[in-house]
Amino acid sequence: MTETSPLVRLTGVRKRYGGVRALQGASLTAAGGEVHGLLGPNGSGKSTLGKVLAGSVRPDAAEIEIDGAPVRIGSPRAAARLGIAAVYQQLSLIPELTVGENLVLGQEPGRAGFLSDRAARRRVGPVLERLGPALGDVRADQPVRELAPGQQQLVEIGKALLREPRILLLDEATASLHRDQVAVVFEIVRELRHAGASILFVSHRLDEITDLCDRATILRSGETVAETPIAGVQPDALVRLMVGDVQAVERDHGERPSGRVRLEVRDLAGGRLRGVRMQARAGEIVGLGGLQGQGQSELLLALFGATAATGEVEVDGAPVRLASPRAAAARGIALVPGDRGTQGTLPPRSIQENLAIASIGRRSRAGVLRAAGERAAARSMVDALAIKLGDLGDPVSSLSGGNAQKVVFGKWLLTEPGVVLLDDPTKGVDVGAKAEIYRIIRRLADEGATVVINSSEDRELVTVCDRVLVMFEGAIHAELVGDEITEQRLVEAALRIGAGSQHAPGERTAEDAA
Amino acid sequence: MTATAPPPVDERTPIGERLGRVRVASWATAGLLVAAVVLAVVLQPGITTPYGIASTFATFLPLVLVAVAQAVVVIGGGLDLSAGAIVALSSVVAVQVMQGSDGLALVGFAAAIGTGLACGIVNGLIVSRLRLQPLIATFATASVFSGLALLVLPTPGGTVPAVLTGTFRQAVATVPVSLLLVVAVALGWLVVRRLRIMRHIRATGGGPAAAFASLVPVAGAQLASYAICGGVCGIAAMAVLGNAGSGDPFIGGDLALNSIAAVVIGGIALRGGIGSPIGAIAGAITLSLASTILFSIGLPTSWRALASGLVVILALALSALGAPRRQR
Amino acid sequence: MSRTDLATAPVASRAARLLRDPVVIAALIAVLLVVIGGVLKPGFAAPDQIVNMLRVASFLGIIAIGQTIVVLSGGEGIDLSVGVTATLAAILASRTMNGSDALLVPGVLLAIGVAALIGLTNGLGIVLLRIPPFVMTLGMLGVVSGLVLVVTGGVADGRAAPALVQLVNGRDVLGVPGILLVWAVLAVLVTLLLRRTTFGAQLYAVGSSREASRLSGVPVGRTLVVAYVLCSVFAALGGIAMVGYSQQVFLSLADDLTLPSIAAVIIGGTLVSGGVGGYLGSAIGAIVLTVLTSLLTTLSMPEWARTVVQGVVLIALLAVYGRQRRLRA
Amino acid sequence: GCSTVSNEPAPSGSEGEAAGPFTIGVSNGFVGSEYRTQMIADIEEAASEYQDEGLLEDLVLENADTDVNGQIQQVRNLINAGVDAIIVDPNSGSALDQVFQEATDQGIHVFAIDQAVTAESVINVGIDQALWAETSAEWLAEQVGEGGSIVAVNGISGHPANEARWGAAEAVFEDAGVEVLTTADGGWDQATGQQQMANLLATYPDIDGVWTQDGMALGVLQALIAAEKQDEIVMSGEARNGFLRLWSEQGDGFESIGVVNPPGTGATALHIAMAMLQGQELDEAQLENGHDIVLELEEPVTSANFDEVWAEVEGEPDTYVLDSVLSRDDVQRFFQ
Ligand SMILES: Nc1ncnc2c1ncn2[C@@H]1O[C@H](COP(=O)(O)OP(=O)(O)OP(=O)(O)O)[C@@H](O)[C@H]1O
Ligand SMILES: Nc1ncnc2c1ncn2[C@@H]1O[C@H](COP(=O)(O)OP(=O)(O)OP(=O)(O)O)[C@@H](O)[C@H]1O
Ligand SMILES: [Mg+2]
Ligand SMILES: [Mg+2]
Repeated sequence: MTETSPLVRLTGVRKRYGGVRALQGASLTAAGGEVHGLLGPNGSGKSTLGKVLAGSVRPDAAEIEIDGAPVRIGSPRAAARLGIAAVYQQLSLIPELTVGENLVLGQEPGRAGFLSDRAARRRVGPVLERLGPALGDVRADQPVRELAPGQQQLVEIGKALLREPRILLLDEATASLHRDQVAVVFEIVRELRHAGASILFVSHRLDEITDLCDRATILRSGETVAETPIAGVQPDALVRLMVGDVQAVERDHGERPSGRVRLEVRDLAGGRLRGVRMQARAGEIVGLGGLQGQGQSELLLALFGATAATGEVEVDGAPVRLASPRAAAARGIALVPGDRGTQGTLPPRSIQENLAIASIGRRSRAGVLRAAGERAAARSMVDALAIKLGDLGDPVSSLSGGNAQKVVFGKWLLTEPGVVLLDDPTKGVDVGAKAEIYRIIRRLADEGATVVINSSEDRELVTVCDRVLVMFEGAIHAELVGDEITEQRLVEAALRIGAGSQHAPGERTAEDAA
Repeated sequence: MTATAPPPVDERTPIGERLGRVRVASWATAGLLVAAVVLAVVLQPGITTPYGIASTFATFLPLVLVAVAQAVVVIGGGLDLSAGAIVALSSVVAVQVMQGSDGLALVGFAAAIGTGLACGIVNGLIVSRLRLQPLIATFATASVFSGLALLVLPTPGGTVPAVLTGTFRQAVATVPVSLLLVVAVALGWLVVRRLRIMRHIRATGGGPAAAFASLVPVAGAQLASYAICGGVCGIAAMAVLGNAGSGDPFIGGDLALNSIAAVVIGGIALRGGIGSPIGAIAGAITLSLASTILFSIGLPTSWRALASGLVVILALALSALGAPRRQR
Repeated sequence: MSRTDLATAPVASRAARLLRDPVVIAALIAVLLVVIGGVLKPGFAAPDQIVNMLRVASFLGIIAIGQTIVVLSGGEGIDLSVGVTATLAAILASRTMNGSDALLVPGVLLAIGVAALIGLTNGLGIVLLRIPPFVMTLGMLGVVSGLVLVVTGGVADGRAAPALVQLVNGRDVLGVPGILLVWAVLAVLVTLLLRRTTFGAQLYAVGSSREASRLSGVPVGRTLVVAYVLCSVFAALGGIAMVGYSQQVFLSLADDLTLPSIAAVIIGGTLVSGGVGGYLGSAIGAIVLTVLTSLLTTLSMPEWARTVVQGVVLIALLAVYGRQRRLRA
Repeated sequence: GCSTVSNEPAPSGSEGEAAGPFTIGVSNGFVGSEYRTQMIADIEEAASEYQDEGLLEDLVLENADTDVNGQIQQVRNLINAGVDAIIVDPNSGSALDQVFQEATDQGIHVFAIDQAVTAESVINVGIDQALWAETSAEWLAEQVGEGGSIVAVNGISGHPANEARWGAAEAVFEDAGVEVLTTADGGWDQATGQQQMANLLATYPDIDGVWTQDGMALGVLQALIAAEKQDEIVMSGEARNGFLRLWSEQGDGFESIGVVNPPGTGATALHIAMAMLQGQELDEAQLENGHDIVLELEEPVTSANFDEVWAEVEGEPDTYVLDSVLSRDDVQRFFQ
């Protein structure tokens, strides 16, 4: 270690939200020219610590030094003056403004209080160009709301880059990005590191951590429990530091499920979907693979009646009308949606209510609820899924990401569904909770349910699926079964189809018949 | 990979493409405006005479101004139910200051704008610093402002300098001043929209939390939006005085709700972040013409209010339907 | 320091939490206002005057039931047409009963039926046409006040049935007016409706997040429509109660109760963003507003000062706890 | 160059007035009251005579709830519609002066009813509000006697009619040595008046009388009855059927006064307008302040004539306001 002081030093950071102690004396030290991983299970305080540094959370106590000098960071603007830029876990884009306007938001060039469009264009040009390979065909004057989630995430990153930060916080900024997009971001981060910046990197994807980070700080329950260099440390060791001993979920394909056909889909079209045909059996876990944005989420939403689509869907041999989620739920279909915050939970309502809402009809007579029944049902799910919570009456927004996700699972388990649709169910979930969620998925299948799962992580598909359908441009173009499912094969399948896109897609027939 | 062409950031978007992206709301707003103008002219030929044009625009000007003021607040994600009370207070202050003297007209103008600005700043501070819900906060301040108006001018009266009322009724080379003023308001907006603070106001309306995280001075933007609204209401107060020729503490009771209706007809979403005061001007004119049209078709009086309610709800529905929806 | 003390002392912390509960604060403020009034003008805190203020608060309180439901339903839920709906209902009811007890029930049913249609229109406009509630109900405000003129031809005739008058103005139930009992029963029923029925659970769900509710199989559209129908129906009941008070109906009977009904809901701690709150707070909010108006009447202040004080007090009330979340947490 | 924009005065405007048939416009900025409804109905009835005779081509009504600004638009609409005279119940006593000026500049006769306006080109037609108030105030002062104490339930503070009335009444009470404990605004609204009175009764238990204005007397009486004080506390009343009915139901101990503020002034103004359009000139000597036609008060309703009056109007609905309209011949006395 040299004598020079580190670029960032946070010590004794404390923050309480009501009764929740988000941080209790956490610390972090990062040098310039370093990518510093910030690891820890869900709810360990990573985001809160990052927000304290970025000025958007007021800590109850904290000592912050930048370049060895103690500072107070009273607001995001104060942080910006210190050269700190942040990409938060939650996007902070204004949907109505254009990509260009969002990029320069809060730092619009201009004179005497007036904006200069030309100067703004000059500033955003290089950033868009830099992100171009990942961003694809996005123009500066396009409203941000027209962009896909991954593209929006990249704009958010661009916004931070535009500030030419000395200290950059990336809080799960890669969670909604696909492999090739991540590669572009990593390249940029490495350049920043080379230029002497310090990058704080939060991710639940261990391979990203080992790939990119130089050192890492590990948080548990709001406290810093370790600081370690990354090179030479086994991933298992990192996991143990984070969550203690996790019983890794092993891939277990066993025999092919041979239950009867439970879900039958023919010519499903609408939105991005262009004629999906598939079948799934009781007890089977079917994955949806392919490049991101090929219609996987749309397929799940359409099967759940949440978006308009045409085609035939049968459950247990009887046709299903894709009228509404309500109708789908009545037929024993459940969907754990991709965006937990806006689609999965009722943030201000209690955990109990969130667990109960989908199965409410089962516990009521003539519209009157049985309160005791509801509590018991919620309790049973908390126990079955090992949800960590203070009180069933606490708002669901007080839970960490992984536990909130389990609540969404629990809500649907209470309906005893026959077909379970999962859209990226472990996005932003820590390794420990992830393993539990995999076990839940397995158990569901073992109990006879059909599970269809979309994931942004290939490893997830490898771990849990009996069969993977690879999607391309709204249709199913390849199928991997049993031991064929490897990360390598998944990537190949996705790319091979992608490369072959010059051919009329109609030439390829669906190879999905079981 | 790097073969992907860089986005065409340095070029201006082709005009055709821009037109293609004009929002439906603009078409709904424009369609309503055109329909209203045509109907009004056909049914009430009197309004095409020089006096008709001058008096029509003179009548519209206060609502046009308040609608523009309201639009700024609404775009910023707020709402100002006190706009009418601000107009009343500013107008009575101006009347008291001017005392009917031509020489004091400019001072009166400054007093009206100053009063409006002060009211706007009070609203802005309450909403941005006390963080009260705008609807109810401005309902409360409306009560305060109208009480103060009653204090400043306990009973209607006082005269407005002749230079004001006179100018308001004049024409410059056959174009009525009132029409010129409406055009000036629109042109004024074209300048104001270039202000950085307007971008911040729009961003705040589009998503306060996101804007705050993006280093937008959210509280400042909210404060500014209410302050601008108040200041413009002060100008509207002078237009009201130009019309009225005298002060009245109860003037402008309908302005707040009418301005909100005008804003919606103008394609501005009440949830903020979307739209332009130009739409609000169109909305204000449409709304004002609607009452002229209903008057001209000669419905029995007891049906007039119902018809007017139906017309307004229809116009609101059309505009709201046409307005872009924020996707969640 | 004091924070940790609170955390370690459960009793103190429970008390502290209670003191942060908007309902409790509103109730304390109501009591405080009565006490202030009583000190300044002895008659103000007399039982008779308290009963009298509660009686007047009941009209607003009943209308605020519906407003609470609509605000809870989220999506910027609000009903600006409750005042005129109450007036129209009062006019229809009193015209039908026209001073006869026998026609009381038909009058009430007719009023409720028409109000339900108004609410249904509001709800369908909001759900099917996706018109924002503020705009839809602002338009409806115009339409219903037009309807009032069409129905009455500008002359609202008809009188309240004696039984209705007795219910509101009499003091038959343990010395208090029957309308207070009715209000209390309605308050209990509504609270049960919100907390113990599927409708209530779904209403809170829809108010918290439309999308998550839809994806949880909640009938979002139906819940919203029912919310707006209920709102108009309670407005009608409030209007009918008010004719019992004034005995004769007139064209602008309850028009001015709209904004106070919203204020009552917000003072009562229901979040404007929806999904959080309850009726008890709104009921206390209605009482606070009524007591405040009465207090300002009885203090000999010039009218301008009353108006100013009314506004300032409302802001102060809301500033105590009605503040929105901080952006910097 | 600048020029004031105005239409040429209509040919029928200044000279040769006898041309006809004429068009008369009515602007009423408030429809939420039965008083205004009756006023409009009276005007329509009077107009129908002239229409039958072919003297009046059209009666154009601008009748809607609106603010001052909206009423300015109403008047401008009437001007643009080419009317020959405008009868207006103004929302403001002064803030419509400019638009009235625009009308009279174009040769349109303007008549203000119910509420006098300051524009000198406008003919105000109506009762003397101060006298109206004095009449009931004097009666009340006599009832409570010197040293008595009263409260007042007024209309809307700052509203000109309210100020004129209360100013006059207050002076009467002062002269008579009656103490006014407080005033409250009832907004000319029955239910509000009732609530305010209930509040006042609670905090001023020892009052001898209540002075109130029309529209609220019924509410005040109901509050008194609810407190069972209708026989102890004297109140000034109103000449409306709802109040008179309740009065008729009270025992002999109850006394009150109802001074008539007739909605029929609108119809009276129409007769005057028609006469002027037909070329008659007003007699300056009959005008007060140069432009006010002051109508005499009708005999107030008191215990002395109550039975007689009540017998006459009993059949009307509760919202009926005791009325009087001058006839075509009656108005001749204002002309040369
Ligand atoms: N605004 C808030 N209100 C209440 N509690 C909160 C709030 N924000 C965070 N918390 C709580 O603080 C704790 C730390 O949360 P934080 O978001 O920092 O965790 P994290 O490590 O980023 O988790 P994840 O990996 O799930 O993103 C959690 O228990 C969380 O529930
Ligand atoms: N809800 C909000 N709406 C708008 N701006 C906000 C909000 N919350 C915070 N801000 C911005 O962040 C700044 C700091 O907020 P904060 O609430 O911490 O200030 P404060 O002065 O401590 O307020 P208070 O004393 O009311 O708690 C504010 O001045 C404002 O610029
Ligand atoms: Mg986090
Ligand atoms: Mg603070």
